[in-house]
Amino acid sequence: MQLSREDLKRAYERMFLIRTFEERVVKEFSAGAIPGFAHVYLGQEASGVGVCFDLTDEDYIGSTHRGHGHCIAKGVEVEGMMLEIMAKAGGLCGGKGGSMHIADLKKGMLGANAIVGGAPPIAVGAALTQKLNKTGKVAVAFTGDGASNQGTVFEALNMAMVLQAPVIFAFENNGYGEFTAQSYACGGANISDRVKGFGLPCEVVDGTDFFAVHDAMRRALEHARGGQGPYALEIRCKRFQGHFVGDPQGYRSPEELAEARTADPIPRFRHAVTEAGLLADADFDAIETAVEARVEAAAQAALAAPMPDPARDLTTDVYVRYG
Amino acid sequence: MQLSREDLKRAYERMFLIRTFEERVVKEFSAGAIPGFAHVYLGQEASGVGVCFDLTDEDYIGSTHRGHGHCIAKGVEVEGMMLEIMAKAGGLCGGKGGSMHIADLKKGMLGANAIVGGAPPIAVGAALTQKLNKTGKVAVAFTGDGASNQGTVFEALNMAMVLQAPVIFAFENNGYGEFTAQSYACGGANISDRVKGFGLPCEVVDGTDFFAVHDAMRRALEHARGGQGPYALEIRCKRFQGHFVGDPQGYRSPEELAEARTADPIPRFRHAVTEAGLLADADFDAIETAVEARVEAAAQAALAAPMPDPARDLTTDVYVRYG
Amino acid sequence: MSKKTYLQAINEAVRQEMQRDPKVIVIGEDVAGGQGGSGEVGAVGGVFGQMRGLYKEFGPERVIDTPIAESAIMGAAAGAALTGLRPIAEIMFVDFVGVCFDQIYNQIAKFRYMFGGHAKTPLVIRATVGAGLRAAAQHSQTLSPLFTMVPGLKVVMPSNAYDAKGLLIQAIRDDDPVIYLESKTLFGSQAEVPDEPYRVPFGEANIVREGADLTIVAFGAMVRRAEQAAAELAKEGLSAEIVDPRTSSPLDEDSILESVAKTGRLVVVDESPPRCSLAADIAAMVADKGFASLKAPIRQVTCPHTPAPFAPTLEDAYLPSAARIEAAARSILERAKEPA
Amino acid sequence: MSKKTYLQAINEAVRQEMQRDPKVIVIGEDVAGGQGGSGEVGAVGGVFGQMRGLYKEFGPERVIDTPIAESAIMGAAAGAALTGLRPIAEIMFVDFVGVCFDQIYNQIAKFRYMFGGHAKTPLVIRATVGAGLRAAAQHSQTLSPLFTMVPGLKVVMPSNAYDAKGLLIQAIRDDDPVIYLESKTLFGSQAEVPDEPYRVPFGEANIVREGADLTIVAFGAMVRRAEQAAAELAKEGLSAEIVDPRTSSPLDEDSILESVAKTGRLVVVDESPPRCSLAADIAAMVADKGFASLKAPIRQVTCPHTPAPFAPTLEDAYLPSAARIEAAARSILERAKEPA
Ligand SMILES: Cc1ncc(C[n+]2csc(CCOP(=O)(O)OP(=O)(O)O)c2C)c(N)n1
Ligand SMILES: Cc1ncc(C[n+]2csc(CCOP(=O)(O)OP(=O)(O)O)c2C)c(N)n1
Ligand SMILES: [Mg+2]
Ligand SMILES: [Mg+2]
Repeated sequence: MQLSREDLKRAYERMFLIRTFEERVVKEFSAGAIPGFAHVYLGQEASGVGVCFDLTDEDYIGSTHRGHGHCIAKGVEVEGMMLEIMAKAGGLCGGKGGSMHIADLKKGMLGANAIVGGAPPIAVGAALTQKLNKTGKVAVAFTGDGASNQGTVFEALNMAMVLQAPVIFAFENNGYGEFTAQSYACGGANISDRVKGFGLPCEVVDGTDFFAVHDAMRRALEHARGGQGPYALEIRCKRFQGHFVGDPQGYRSPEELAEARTADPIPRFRHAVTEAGLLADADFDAIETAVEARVEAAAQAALAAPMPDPARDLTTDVYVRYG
Repeated sequence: MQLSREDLKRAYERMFLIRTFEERVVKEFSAGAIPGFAHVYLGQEASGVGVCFDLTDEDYIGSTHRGHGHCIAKGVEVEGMMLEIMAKAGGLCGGKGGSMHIADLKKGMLGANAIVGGAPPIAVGAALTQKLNKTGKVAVAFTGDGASNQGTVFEALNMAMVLQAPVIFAFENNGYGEFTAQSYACGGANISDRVKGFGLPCEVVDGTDFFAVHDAMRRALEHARGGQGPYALEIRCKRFQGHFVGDPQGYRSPEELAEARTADPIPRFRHAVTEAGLLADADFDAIETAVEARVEAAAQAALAAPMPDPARDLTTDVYVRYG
Repeated sequence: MSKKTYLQAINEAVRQEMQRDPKVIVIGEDVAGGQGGSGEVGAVGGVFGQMRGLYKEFGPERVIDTPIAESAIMGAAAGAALTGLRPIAEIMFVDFVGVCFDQIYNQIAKFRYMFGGHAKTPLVIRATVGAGLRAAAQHSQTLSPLFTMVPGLKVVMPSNAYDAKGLLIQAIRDDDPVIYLESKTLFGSQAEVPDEPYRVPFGEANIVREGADLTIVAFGAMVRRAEQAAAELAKEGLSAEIVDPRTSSPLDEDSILESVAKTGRLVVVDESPPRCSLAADIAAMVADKGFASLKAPIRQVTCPHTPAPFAPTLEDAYLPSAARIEAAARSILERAKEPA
Repeated sequence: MSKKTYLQAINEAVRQEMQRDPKVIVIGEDVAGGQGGSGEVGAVGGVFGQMRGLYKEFGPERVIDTPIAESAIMGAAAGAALTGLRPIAEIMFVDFVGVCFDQIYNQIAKFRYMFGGHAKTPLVIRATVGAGLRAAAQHSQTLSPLFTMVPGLKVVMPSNAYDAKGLLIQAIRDDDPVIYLESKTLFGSQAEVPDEPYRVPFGEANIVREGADLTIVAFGAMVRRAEQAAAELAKEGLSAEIVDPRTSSPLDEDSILESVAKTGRLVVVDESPPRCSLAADIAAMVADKGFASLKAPIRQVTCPHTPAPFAPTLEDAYLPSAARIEAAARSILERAKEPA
């Protein structure tokens, strides 16, 4: 369906913000400014943005270890994200969570999750709250193809179906779980057929096409908000980089890698929209310049910010009140 | 397909042995001679016997909390079983396991399992041994309809498919998981469709008809032994009694209970075989008399036998060698 | 005020809190019972009947029967708590925690810290614990150490009907995740239980019996056994003080240390195997902070380092008995007579 | 004999045992790597490379890559072990045990007892442990108490490359289930490691350093920190004895008690939060069996009762440091000067 010029700009801004942010994460990680592990979302921007585009701050998402893109798509501020990923006291989680636990509950972002398959059951719970309180809101469970083999995910699918919870399962099939191909790890023809076995409708969507993801998500939202229970999407996309920043990826042929990068959702969106004469190159250039400036500023601020102070911060935030 | 008279006798003997054994368990449990919990297999005899009929002692089965019937079907001696269930030192597990952990590895019985969904992953492992050692043997995972919702079971289905392990999943759908109906707890139209989503062939079988179960199992064995990977059966049967001995079953209407009892696999088998003129009533009567005498003797012996001695037995059998 | 059983106390606490606060929900397997069946729905109320009647009073939206899928149950409770509800989730037998431990110890317990204090996860996980029912290795564990070791959880072990109600109401109103362990063998035990709602605070031990010669620390179902042992010792003028901490996390260290400061001797009773147990935890705490007042070795009375056996003869020997507690006490009271 | 890293020692132990015994298999996520991919299969050998090269040498039947499904992995290992193989199953980070704990503690650990001694479950579960990589709350735990508390398991924590190889070979040849905990921060540490296979027996502590004034018990990655602390103390003539038990279950109680009998003072170091920890376990054991020789309180040096934080500043303060071990030691050595 037709989006307004403002919506088109917002969609591009979100996708380009993820792209720019993640490229900066790669740069800063390689420079040693980001501790721990970093799993970036490069190549999957259309998936997260398409899924979250029509969600409000009162709708919830559960994320994965690859959560930066989901955060940005859900409207989390990159400034607080960059601070958190760089382990700074001013970060979204005070530097206690980092990339793998980044969360922003005010924005309906229930957290990245470093346990594969950890989030879907939690999303079911967030959806039960919506059902009980009759808010008409939903919960989305982002889940990878590798995670789609974890028992907790099947339990969540079944539980959502049995309790008719307004959950939308967004399976992001980027072809790999760590260093193993989805074709090896998933029994059955594909993820969507397994999901359908639980009684949920499940659409297979081209995750490199923002419009395809967004349209499918509109149907999913109509279904879930309409009280018809859970819905699922198998979103096929490409992982441009390795599993983590620094992964040599010997398990992928140079041809496959090159081919993957050709399916880039961002130029694809820009091309389609300019072709259709809906936005001009100038519009896109303006967005890109603004986004680049914003990410640059966020990175500079984060680099300069202080880390938490053990004396003050180490043992706080474990309990609301202990005893 | 046509079974020999000896096979028909063996099939009936096994089913009637389960029936007689379980009725005695109910009696002794109610009389206080059996400690703990007892989940009986009454009504499901054709399922266990049909599945295990062509298995050897070198084929393995993983069982459930409702395991007596599986044991007997697999050829485990009822004498050792009765001793174990009555917590006697001479029992199959020295009185340490009881009804919920009864096992006989020499007979390829990997144990009842008091954790719902505990056995299927273990059966996959037993099947991997067969695959690696090229024995041509299989492992069977008995799983209830309620258990079919446990994440571990889905993981086992997927793992078996991915590793092409010779596992046969025998889903015994008796309509209830504890006090909740399968129709409520299982998302999707039925168990078999969920299973098929993982790429396994899955047949729906009438579990009150020994011949139907046995025929389906022959196809399953041909498939698995032929190196074509796992296979599944959804065996529809009736739970004659409550979840455990003593369950008042207010959640089942008198009509449903009465109707369930009409689908009795044992008279059905006897009727079909006599009608076909394959065995005479005298043959059946002889089997029944012998079985009743055997169970009586097993019960008497077990009642008279001593329980284990804490001083000697409490702390043994934890490790092969500690330190 | 009237005599009620531990089971009734639990049921009353949940009912009254559900009446008071619409955000409180119950979720688990057969907490209603009968869903999809041809008979009555809601007659069961859990395998031990702790939730009996709640389905009829509060309906399917607030008393939620689930498939057999503990990870999804715990995850659903976690997500519901993060988004504003106050779930009471059931693990029928605590032994089943192995299939859902991740949601408890990596998710529920850690949200608040991982998210820098920006999350609240107010939920209660109820589970039945303890041996004695001849339920064998996978239905007889207590596992209190498993939860006590996890930062972010609070762990409650009521030893009587009065505490059962007051501690459960506190647990439901608490803004942190609470593990509430119900001793199966105490369900029938009676006590005076006020009809109105009341709270028993966490981290405040109950001095069950005062004494001068020795301190016995015990939790849950072990408290009565400690009382029996104390009664035996009293016959010979040996006076044991019994401390029931009520909650293992937070732990009322002060009450334990004060008692040991008075008696100089300590026996800790724990319904678990010995290694890394609650008995070890408390003994070690006293061996550090209470060392100066110790006159004798600290004895631990626990189950042996084995799974729970099925046979009654073995199970009776498996659990800490009044006799074993008494013997442990004597073994260090003798020392009183030895020259220092 | 040549210098090898802890990582190489692990790899060599598995390779040599697989060469010796065709029943030994490796199963886990990406233990080969590249299955189904367009590139090379078997190049990865586990996220830290512990299994590198094994796939190429032993093939897909014995080096088995699995879907991400730890319960199925552990269950498969359990079933394979029950039926005659000797699986080495990997949990990439020990933190993931929460999704498969049932198979470990209710199944694998209990088969032998539940089945009256008629079952044998010879398998090894390898898992990486410890903080220090800035991997935050769900990738930094050690969880040694979680396994040590379980009857039926043996728990191994190598502190150096020599022990890493010898203990792993023992684990693979052992007829009981063994949890083998690899300290991530030790992978690069080197030692003289014989080229031929050898075993380091379980339950035999290593006296890393002899001393007279104080005993420090430490496991795995904490041993080096204890050594640093001891070196500092030595500068002032305070001599610490360091006991590395190597395995927490079975535990070499005698070596610990002998050392404390000599020194009269004990500090236990543990890479876990304090409650029901291995530090508490050992302190409590000594407060009972070694009480007579104690001259001072038993100190525990552990992580705080919090999840592992992400920020380096916090994580560095989270782990027991040489400085904290030293301070704990001083706090009880001072006592030496006090009047008794
Ligand atoms: C329970 C658990 N098992 C294993 C891991 C290690 N791990 C982290 S990410 C990952 C791959 C996940 O693949 P997928 O779900 O496809 O997500 P993607 O990385 O492709 O976004 C694995 C195995 C983990 N974090 N948690
Ligand atoms: C992990 C786990 N959750 C719950 C239970 C309690 N429980 C024992 S049997 C049972 C019902 C199983 O139903 P089904 O699989 O259909 O087997 P059936 O009893 O019908 O043979 C339940 C919920 C358990 N033993 N283990
Ligand atoms: Mg993927
Ligand atoms: Mg059933």
